[in-house]
Amino acid sequence: MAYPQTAPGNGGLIMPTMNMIQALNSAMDTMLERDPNVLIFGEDVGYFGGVFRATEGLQRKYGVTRCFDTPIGEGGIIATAIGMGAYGLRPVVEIQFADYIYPAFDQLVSEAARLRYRSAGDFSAAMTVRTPYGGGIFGGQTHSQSPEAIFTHVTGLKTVIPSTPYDAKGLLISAIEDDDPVIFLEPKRIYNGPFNGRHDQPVVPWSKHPASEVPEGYYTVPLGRANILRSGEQMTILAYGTMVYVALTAAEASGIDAEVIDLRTLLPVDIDTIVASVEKTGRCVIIHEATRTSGYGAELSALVQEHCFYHLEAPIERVTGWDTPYPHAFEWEYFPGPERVTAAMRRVLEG
Amino acid sequence: MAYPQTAPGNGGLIMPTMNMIQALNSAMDTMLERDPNVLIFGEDVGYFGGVFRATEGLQRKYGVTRCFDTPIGEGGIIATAIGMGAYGLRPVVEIQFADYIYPAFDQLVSEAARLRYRSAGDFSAAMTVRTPYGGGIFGGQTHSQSPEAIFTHVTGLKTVIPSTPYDAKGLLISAIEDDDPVIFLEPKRIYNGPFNGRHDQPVVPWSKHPASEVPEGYYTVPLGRANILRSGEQMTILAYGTMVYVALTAAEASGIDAEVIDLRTLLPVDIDTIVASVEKTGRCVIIHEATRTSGYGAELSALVQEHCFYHLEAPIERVTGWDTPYPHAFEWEYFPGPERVTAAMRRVLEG
Amino acid sequence: MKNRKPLSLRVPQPKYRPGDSPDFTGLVVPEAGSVRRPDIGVRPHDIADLAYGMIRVLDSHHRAVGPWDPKLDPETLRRGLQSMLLTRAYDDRMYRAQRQGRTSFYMKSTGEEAVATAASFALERDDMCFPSYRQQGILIARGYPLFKMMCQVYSNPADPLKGRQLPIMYSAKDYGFFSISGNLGTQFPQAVGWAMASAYKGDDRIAASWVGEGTTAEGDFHHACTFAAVYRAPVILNVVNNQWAISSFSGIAGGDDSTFASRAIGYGLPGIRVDGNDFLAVYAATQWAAERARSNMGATLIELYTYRVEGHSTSDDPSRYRPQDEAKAWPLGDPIVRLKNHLIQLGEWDEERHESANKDAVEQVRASDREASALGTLGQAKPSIKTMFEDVYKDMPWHIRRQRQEMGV
Amino acid sequence: MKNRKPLSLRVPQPKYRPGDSPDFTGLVVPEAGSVRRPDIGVRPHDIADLAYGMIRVLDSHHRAVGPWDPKLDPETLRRGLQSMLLTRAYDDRMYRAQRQGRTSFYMKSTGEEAVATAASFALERDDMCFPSYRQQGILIARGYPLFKMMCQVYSNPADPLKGRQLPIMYSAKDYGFFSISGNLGTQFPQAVGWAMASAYKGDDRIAASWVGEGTTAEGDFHHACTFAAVYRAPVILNVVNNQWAISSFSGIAGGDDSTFASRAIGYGLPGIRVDGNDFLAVYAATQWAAERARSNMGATLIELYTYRVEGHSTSDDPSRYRPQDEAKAWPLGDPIVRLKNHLIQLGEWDEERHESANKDAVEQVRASDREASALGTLGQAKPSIKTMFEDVYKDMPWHIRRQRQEMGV
Ligand SMILES: Cc1ncc(C[n+]2csc(CCOP(=O)(O)OP(=O)(O)O)c2C)c(N)n1
Ligand SMILES: Cc1ncc(C[n+]2csc(CCOP(=O)(O)OP(=O)(O)O)c2C)c(N)n1
Ligand SMILES: [Mg+2]
Ligand SMILES: [Mg+2]
Repeated sequence: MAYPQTAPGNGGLIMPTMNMIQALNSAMDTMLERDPNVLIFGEDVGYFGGVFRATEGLQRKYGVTRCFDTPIGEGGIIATAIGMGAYGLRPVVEIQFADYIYPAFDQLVSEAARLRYRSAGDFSAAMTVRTPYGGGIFGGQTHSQSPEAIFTHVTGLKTVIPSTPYDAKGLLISAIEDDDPVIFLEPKRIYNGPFNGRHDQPVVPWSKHPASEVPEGYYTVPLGRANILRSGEQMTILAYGTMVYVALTAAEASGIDAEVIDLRTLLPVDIDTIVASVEKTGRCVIIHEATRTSGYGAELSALVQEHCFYHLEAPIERVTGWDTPYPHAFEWEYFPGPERVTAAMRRVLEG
Repeated sequence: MAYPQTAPGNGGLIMPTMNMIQALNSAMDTMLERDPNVLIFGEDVGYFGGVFRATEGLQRKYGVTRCFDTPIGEGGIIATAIGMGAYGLRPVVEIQFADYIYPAFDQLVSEAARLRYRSAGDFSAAMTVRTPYGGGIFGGQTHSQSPEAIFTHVTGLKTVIPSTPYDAKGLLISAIEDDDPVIFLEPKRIYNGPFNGRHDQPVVPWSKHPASEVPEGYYTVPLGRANILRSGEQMTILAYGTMVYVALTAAEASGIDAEVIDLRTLLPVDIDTIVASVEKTGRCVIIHEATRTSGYGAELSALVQEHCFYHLEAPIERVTGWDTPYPHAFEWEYFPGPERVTAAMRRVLEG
Repeated sequence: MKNRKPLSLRVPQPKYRPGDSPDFTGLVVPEAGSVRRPDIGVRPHDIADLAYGMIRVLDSHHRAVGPWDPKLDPETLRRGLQSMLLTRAYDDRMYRAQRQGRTSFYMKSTGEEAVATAASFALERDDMCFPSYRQQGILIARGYPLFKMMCQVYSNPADPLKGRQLPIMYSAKDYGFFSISGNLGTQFPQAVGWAMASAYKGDDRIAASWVGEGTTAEGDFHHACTFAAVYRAPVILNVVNNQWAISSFSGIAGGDDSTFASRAIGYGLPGIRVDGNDFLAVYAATQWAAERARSNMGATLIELYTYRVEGHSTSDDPSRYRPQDEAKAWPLGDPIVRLKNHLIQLGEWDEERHESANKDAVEQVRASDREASALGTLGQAKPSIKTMFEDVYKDMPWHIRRQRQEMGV
Repeated sequence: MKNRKPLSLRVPQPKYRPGDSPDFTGLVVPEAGSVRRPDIGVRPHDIADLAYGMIRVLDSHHRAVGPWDPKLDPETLRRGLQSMLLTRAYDDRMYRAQRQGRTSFYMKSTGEEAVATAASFALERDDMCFPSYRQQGILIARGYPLFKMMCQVYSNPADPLKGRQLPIMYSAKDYGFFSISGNLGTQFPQAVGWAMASAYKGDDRIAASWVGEGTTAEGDFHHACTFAAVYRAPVILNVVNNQWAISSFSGIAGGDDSTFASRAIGYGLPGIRVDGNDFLAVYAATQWAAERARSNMGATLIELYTYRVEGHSTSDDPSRYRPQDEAKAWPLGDPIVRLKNHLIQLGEWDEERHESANKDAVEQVRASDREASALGTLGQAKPSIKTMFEDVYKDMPWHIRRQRQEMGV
């Protein structure tokens, strides 16, 4: 297991325990403190501190012009962030749910992602778009979607998904410091604790998990680097966000010696880590919550196949959300839990 | 070659020759005539007949309420079409360039695609969204994009791409009659004639091509069925739109006995035809103009790999647009022409 | 040249936050009856003042006064009152159901019942409504079975939406109630499209839609107004200004700088501002707008000035961002109390009848709940799993069929 | 009940189509000097009339009259005139270059030169402009080298945008000219964001943006107005109403029902309507709005009433949808001719000087074109192929590097 990843030079200090929300809050706090060009805005993020409380206390601490509410117009939020980025600021905006990022799609695709290229570097717009995504909270179809694949198809954007408080803070700081626009998708189901899809079992808080030890101050987790959470010899499981816990649980439950890789950054993806693993194991299962067809699993499958064809001993399997909207009452039938992953692992092993 | 596909029961009548624009116009004309619930709107489609002239003459023939101009608000165009669809009409709307469909993305994804499901069939919105896509016309990055992949990730939408006048008309009529929302992407580079990427060769008009024989009246080409344009034994090439001509040319030029499949419908894709072909040939090249990462080629690659793993003798290759915006001056460096396809075919053959 | 003073960023702030004592005496509330009632044929440009005034019918003595008095018969008023009571009782019960863990989520319309109810009374039964999540009152006013609403809230086997939607996101075509979306504002231009379709067909039905004041900031609001104006669509566009959008006060939506009704002016649409807690005013304004629409004069934008008495939803805690007693200080009162007092003033109602009407409403809700709960609440029982794969498309394509098979259902 | 008359759909139609004789005598054009000039501190609500009037300074005797006369010195006027002449000469030459196959596409601003030029003169050099594709006049007024503009149009090796953009989609940060987008309207709310950033930093620079009247229908227009109003952003939002959006007349954008300036009213922004072919009026209105912005009073929406004399672009043929002589019938004249006449009336210019200034402009353009063409036109020479893979991200990620390698560059 790659946990805990203590901060470099931490030298054995006892670190505070944070859940993912607190870690994200701490990242923004750190960056507001360090860089006067960082500012935060979005629906309800100001006085209230956000519907998931990620920006709690930041307006009080830094004032209303550094953390404020916006009108309910996601297109306007992203557009003004682009203008600010072009000015030289580093806006960090929250889209209340990833499901509500679509009204801003044109500004993201045609503008944020293209500005540097089309102006040959004359203009660029550093910005981070934070947004909670994914299911597992009975949010129904418009509070549960996983739209990551479409962002990975938009060249010019980076797409990042953390899976622990430690990574969440370190990756968010990297995203804020990055000079390109970053879509930072937060797996909302694991804001308060890791979740492996065993919804009938008691909830585990982050404090029980080593990766909840989060340094107070500044540190980064680099973009573009995956994390091998469990090494194994029999197959490779590629996952990100909430799904890494499903993967780990399936690996344990199945008794199959699987290597579990948390991608952390989807674009640019850490191809070397993926290829090294699949070349070793010869088998690969890819899991995500998003609908299957043209999901990010398709790209991963294509990449693995292209890079590791001669090492593959069985078809790569995708375990994903079904190609339906996320149905309220069928939360657990929809959510790709450890049983579905285990079944796929067995097929891949036998294949 | 699967051309010509004469209409059933045509009985040897001489048919008019149409280019793709004329065929699309004829499809709309036919449907306006047959069904009073069909109406057409979009930017400049009314009096002027559309910037590509696809709706020419329709306002004059059917009156201003059946074919009219709209404000420049793609979100409003799709939203009003949804409302009309919910009422019971069959709107056919034009988005002037596929690059401009993004402002309407939320209405397409969250509304058109979801309405039937979320209302359990209480409401639905039949509608067809026609839009010219793809490069090859020196249109620069905002008149050349190929956004098909993102629509295939949106469950609830169908995505259709014709490659000949005959198919364009037959598929458009099927799309209009379909009770689900259909994204109908028109490869603008081949509006006036097939194009194989050999930009230095004289332009060939449709009239020289058998599939420009288009019946005057009503006929359909079913959605969800691919067309084998060239049968072959050594490998399978999956393509759609303009790229089918690149594929055919590469097949001829390379001397490799490739089977060329024109998918025609991307979602739902004709999996049986694909699988039968790859099981026969054991090799597969996928081509599209869109940027590579998370393009529709990724899904095709994943599907082929999943279905035909044990038949594959070499890695599946993707030949695609680069992961950059479409650069104005580099039209032919960007466009995946026959040389790149041929090179990939050789690699796949040797692989 | 470069001797210019520094710029500064303005971020609007509400007057009161938790701990403050709210005081609305500064709020300009025009006298009931003081706003003129123009002919429906009026040029929108000539009634810009109506976007800044406030149409009110019920005066402080509970009388109906002025040109906007719709002169409804007492029986209609009583039915309106009962419908609002039923809505409130329904909200209370469903809210409690969520608190009891019987469903995942709920949203009340408490204090805003007149908005949906009076409009429903003023519209024809076959006009199509495109509501937000806070107009459940429309379904109730139109007599949709509470039982079915509850089954939807519980996602139980009798849920007409087959367990697919978040509670409160009803859909009832037969009752002229369009499927609610989770994405704010999308229904506004859809309503315009529906109205255009009705006009295209030479039909006589009109459409109406509702968004919150916060939602007016979405591009969809603008698309709706633009398309409605250009095609003179027979639609009523309602903005429910209940002062809050979750934790954001109306100033964050631009409410400090102008009224929401005034947004209409730039499109050449009539924009009228109405006391949203005054059943008669809402009825009269809706009626006026409906007549215009039916006479091919096009759309009207109505701002309904009201107050969100409860939290945004069961996920919200308003005490974190506004004074606890703000609702009580709100000067426009409670729509139910105001209509009740009017009926009493007319001699057509009394406290006893009110008490018993309220009991009836509560009892009706309770009975329906018993019936619905008996079929299961969230997590206890649900529609058959295989239905989860249906209705994505009209006909199930191969890939979804195979996924269903993969699931073994 | 069901005895209602059928609805019908209105689709706005322009007055004249090919073959008709255009007649604008019905068009209400207020007298020059007749519109009041309020103090910049005025409440936007109190100047709603300015959204329906038209600020004009040059009267029919070519005199500058009324309160909006910016009283510019003759030297400035001459520079303005020269700048407009240069813009027109540039447009003519580039249009011809496209016709000669030397580039793929071009868009002229003929007849609208005052819009960009006068605004540039009224703004500070370091204010940031977020233009549409029809404000090339800004670059020219600010002295950006024609040579570089042409290299961009030709996508040649000296193209500052490295052959990546369609001709006319310039970008020049050092000249306060934001990168033009192919997607309409996106720059409007971006300008608001830039202005908010400037205010956030206590800077003193303001932003200005331009969209066509057709583009006002995009959601982005609404986002821009909403955010500008809420945060009181120091930005000038210009709507260039040149009557046509490709083939659609302004009524399709809602122009038959209200003015575009009046769109401002509902946001509580000042909306002012200006004769866009009157250099002095455009200058004065921009100056007024800039002063407001710099005084932390926020945004202004300016409608510039003008006429698109030429086709939409080189891909367009306007004779298919409007009368060929409509431009000639247009009552607001030609901005160059009007400023020239004013200077002559002042005794500061004459036909000969004009003729020679025009020759100078044409010669300057020709010389630059020779220089630019010498480096290649589209298809003849272009930037190095490997640059095509650069600047997608600040640092090239592995997958793009591999694609570059795959291409062998
Ligand atoms: C596109 C979109 N953005 C954000 C949200 C999250 N959200 C749900 S309700 C709400 C507040 C809406 O306020 P308002 O329009 O005033 O309506 P009210 O709740 O007051 O009735 C927000 C921000 C959403 N559902 N959809
Ligand atoms: C989002 C988007 N939709 C459509 C287009 C296609 N288009 C380019 S220019 C134009 C007309 C714009 O008219 P207007 O805003 O009046 O500006 P003008 O050309 O008159 O200066 C259209 C529809 C586009 N570029 N972007
Ligand atoms: Mg509200
Ligand atoms: Mg225009």
